[in-house]
Amino acid sequence: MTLGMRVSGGVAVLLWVLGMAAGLTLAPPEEHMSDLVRIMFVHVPVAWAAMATFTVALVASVGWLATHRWGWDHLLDASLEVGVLLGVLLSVQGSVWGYPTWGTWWTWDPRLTSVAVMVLSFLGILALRAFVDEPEKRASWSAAASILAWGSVPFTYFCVKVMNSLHQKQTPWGAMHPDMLKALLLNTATITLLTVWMLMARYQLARTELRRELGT
Amino acid sequence: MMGVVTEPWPFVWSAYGATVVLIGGYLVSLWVRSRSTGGGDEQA
Amino acid sequence: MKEVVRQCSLVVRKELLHLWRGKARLVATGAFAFANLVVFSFAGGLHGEAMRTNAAGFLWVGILLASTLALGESFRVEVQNQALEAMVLLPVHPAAIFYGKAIGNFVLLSLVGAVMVPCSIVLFDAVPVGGLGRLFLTIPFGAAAISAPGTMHAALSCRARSRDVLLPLLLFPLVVPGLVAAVQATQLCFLGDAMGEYGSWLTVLAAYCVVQWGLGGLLFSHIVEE
Amino acid sequence: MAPPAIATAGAGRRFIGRWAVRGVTLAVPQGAFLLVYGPNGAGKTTLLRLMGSALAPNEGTVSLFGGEAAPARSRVALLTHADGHYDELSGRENLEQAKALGGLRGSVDEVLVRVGLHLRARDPVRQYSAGMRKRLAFARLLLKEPELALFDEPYAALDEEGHTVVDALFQELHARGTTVVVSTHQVARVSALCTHHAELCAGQLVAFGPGAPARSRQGVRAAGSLGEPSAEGP
Repeated sequence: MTLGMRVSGGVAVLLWVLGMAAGLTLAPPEEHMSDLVRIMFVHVPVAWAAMATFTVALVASVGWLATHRWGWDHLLDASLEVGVLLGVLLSVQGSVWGYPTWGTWWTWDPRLTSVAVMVLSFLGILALRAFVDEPEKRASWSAAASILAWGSVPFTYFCVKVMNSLHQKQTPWGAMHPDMLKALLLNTATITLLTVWMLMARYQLARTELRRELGT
Repeated sequence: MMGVVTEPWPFVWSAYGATVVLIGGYLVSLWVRSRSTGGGDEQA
Repeated sequence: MKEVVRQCSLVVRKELLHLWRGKARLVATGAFAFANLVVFSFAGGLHGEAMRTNAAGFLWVGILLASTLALGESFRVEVQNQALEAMVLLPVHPAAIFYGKAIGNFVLLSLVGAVMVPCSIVLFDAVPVGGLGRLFLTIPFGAAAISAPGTMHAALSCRARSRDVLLPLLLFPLVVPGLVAAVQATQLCFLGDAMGEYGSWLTVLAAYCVVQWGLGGLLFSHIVEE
Repeated sequence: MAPPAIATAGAGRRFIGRWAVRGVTLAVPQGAFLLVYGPNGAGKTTLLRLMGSALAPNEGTVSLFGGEAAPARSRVALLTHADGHYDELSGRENLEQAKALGGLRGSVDEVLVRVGLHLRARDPVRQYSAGMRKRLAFARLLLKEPELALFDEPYAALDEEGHTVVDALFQELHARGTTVVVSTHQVARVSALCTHHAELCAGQLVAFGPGAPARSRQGVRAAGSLGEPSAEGP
């Protein structure tokens, strides 16, 4: 990994940790919601980052199918892996959030299940990539599968939107305590920055691996 | 107080902990994999 | 465009000929679906009212599990002697091949689904209060929701390694939105549709089918080209 | 001057990290009879599949009749070891399906007689022997009446009588002006007819020119390296 990447990585991680620290300490607990709301400071940014990453996978898939340039395939490889990571994290956070509110670690709440379905769809594509040896076939097939699987992203967003409006006493963004809003925006920025860095690092890894595979 | 459980902090910590563990673990795996494929000092 | 439709109808004719010629495959798929229902009926440890509420879910999961059998088989035939490549070189439009095979699988799954309806009525003693006609109307919609993505992923996984693992792994998460709509609609047929939601669930299911059948046609050429 | 039936410029095809064929540049005029020969694993099958647009090149270009390879598929027929039949259907049904799907000009009965399968046309293909499956593949190719016909190991799995059928068929295709490309180890059977020859070794085109291959060079190269043949591309 180049020096530039290492330094930028360190900065991104540092900011990310600071953001979380802010989420844990600075923002005052809301009067009728307990400190539990602090989970939101990591949950919402990760949700946004995961869906954005899967959308990058969609763009990369269309890019590869249109131009057959390897850069798109590397981006697809990176965004699938980072997306699944964020998706798994999202599910874990969701169930941790769920326990105090519903008394169970997992329940048929559309938000939880739709995230799990989204993650499983793209996890399947990672498995597909592992089981196909031909680089061109692997790229085209996983691109086609990613385009099909992307449908789960709006489906998840729709479930979250509908369910939040039904259950959550979540205060709309405006009325939220300014400190809480600041903490949330800070965390969103740092998680997004970290996600972009992870995508770049994984992109370079994919490029190196393909060079080794093709022996060029 | 909402929800079943009164003491929220263990859950806040476990959510943050899970975040650090998963993302941290992935960062380490990226680091290890980039070193093992000889990408260590290759100027990209 | 007319050429694609002509070729597609010929592929469908071949699929149905294969279906008829290989009746054993149809019976095996049906038997497998029925076996699923039987297992659900006692594995669930439910009875009476609880069984009826889950009847729709069991029915569709049974059909979905059986569909992997049929979908895998429909492409084993193509990949075995590289008949798929022979068709592409004939030349046949990839979209015609996709829609032909997807319609073939759709017919098979609809047949299996139709046979499973009376079975589930008996096994789960779920008398369709919401109307038998509606129940039989939901079956083809659900079969269409499974056959399009199923045909796509069967074409992919049949040529990758360990294809038996890959097809369900790729197909099941993808089919969830369509399946949820199908199960909800079917449940209304079984338990009665007080608030008249059947129409809205059916439109969700239809929308899902339109997206899958449309995307499949567009993407299939990228899967068959070497 | 009619464009060459096949024109490749630096064509190459890679399977994962290994180049099965690389840097092949040749031009085959229409109506020619090209003999492709070389040791196992030389890339003959891959080259023929490139010419038949079954494979897209990773490097360079392959153009048929002066244009892109894929659009010319209706004028090209490729016979490879994978025969593309449906085992459950009968010989006749396989041909009728191909004829209807591709809008092919030939007559099913006539081609069945030509390849000597008219007595077994009703039986499902899964009961056919390897030789009969090969004959059915020939029948499908004839049905298409292609302008360019590519044969990969046409004599493989055929009996003596089958060989004579293939020889007669090559005569007729060549006489009719069809461009024929044959990849075979039985060079003697075809060298009388061939107007061009191409020798492949380890993915490289080592010889290409008019006329039959020079007897001496062709014999030595083929028998030379009996080392473990590198795995031929799929």
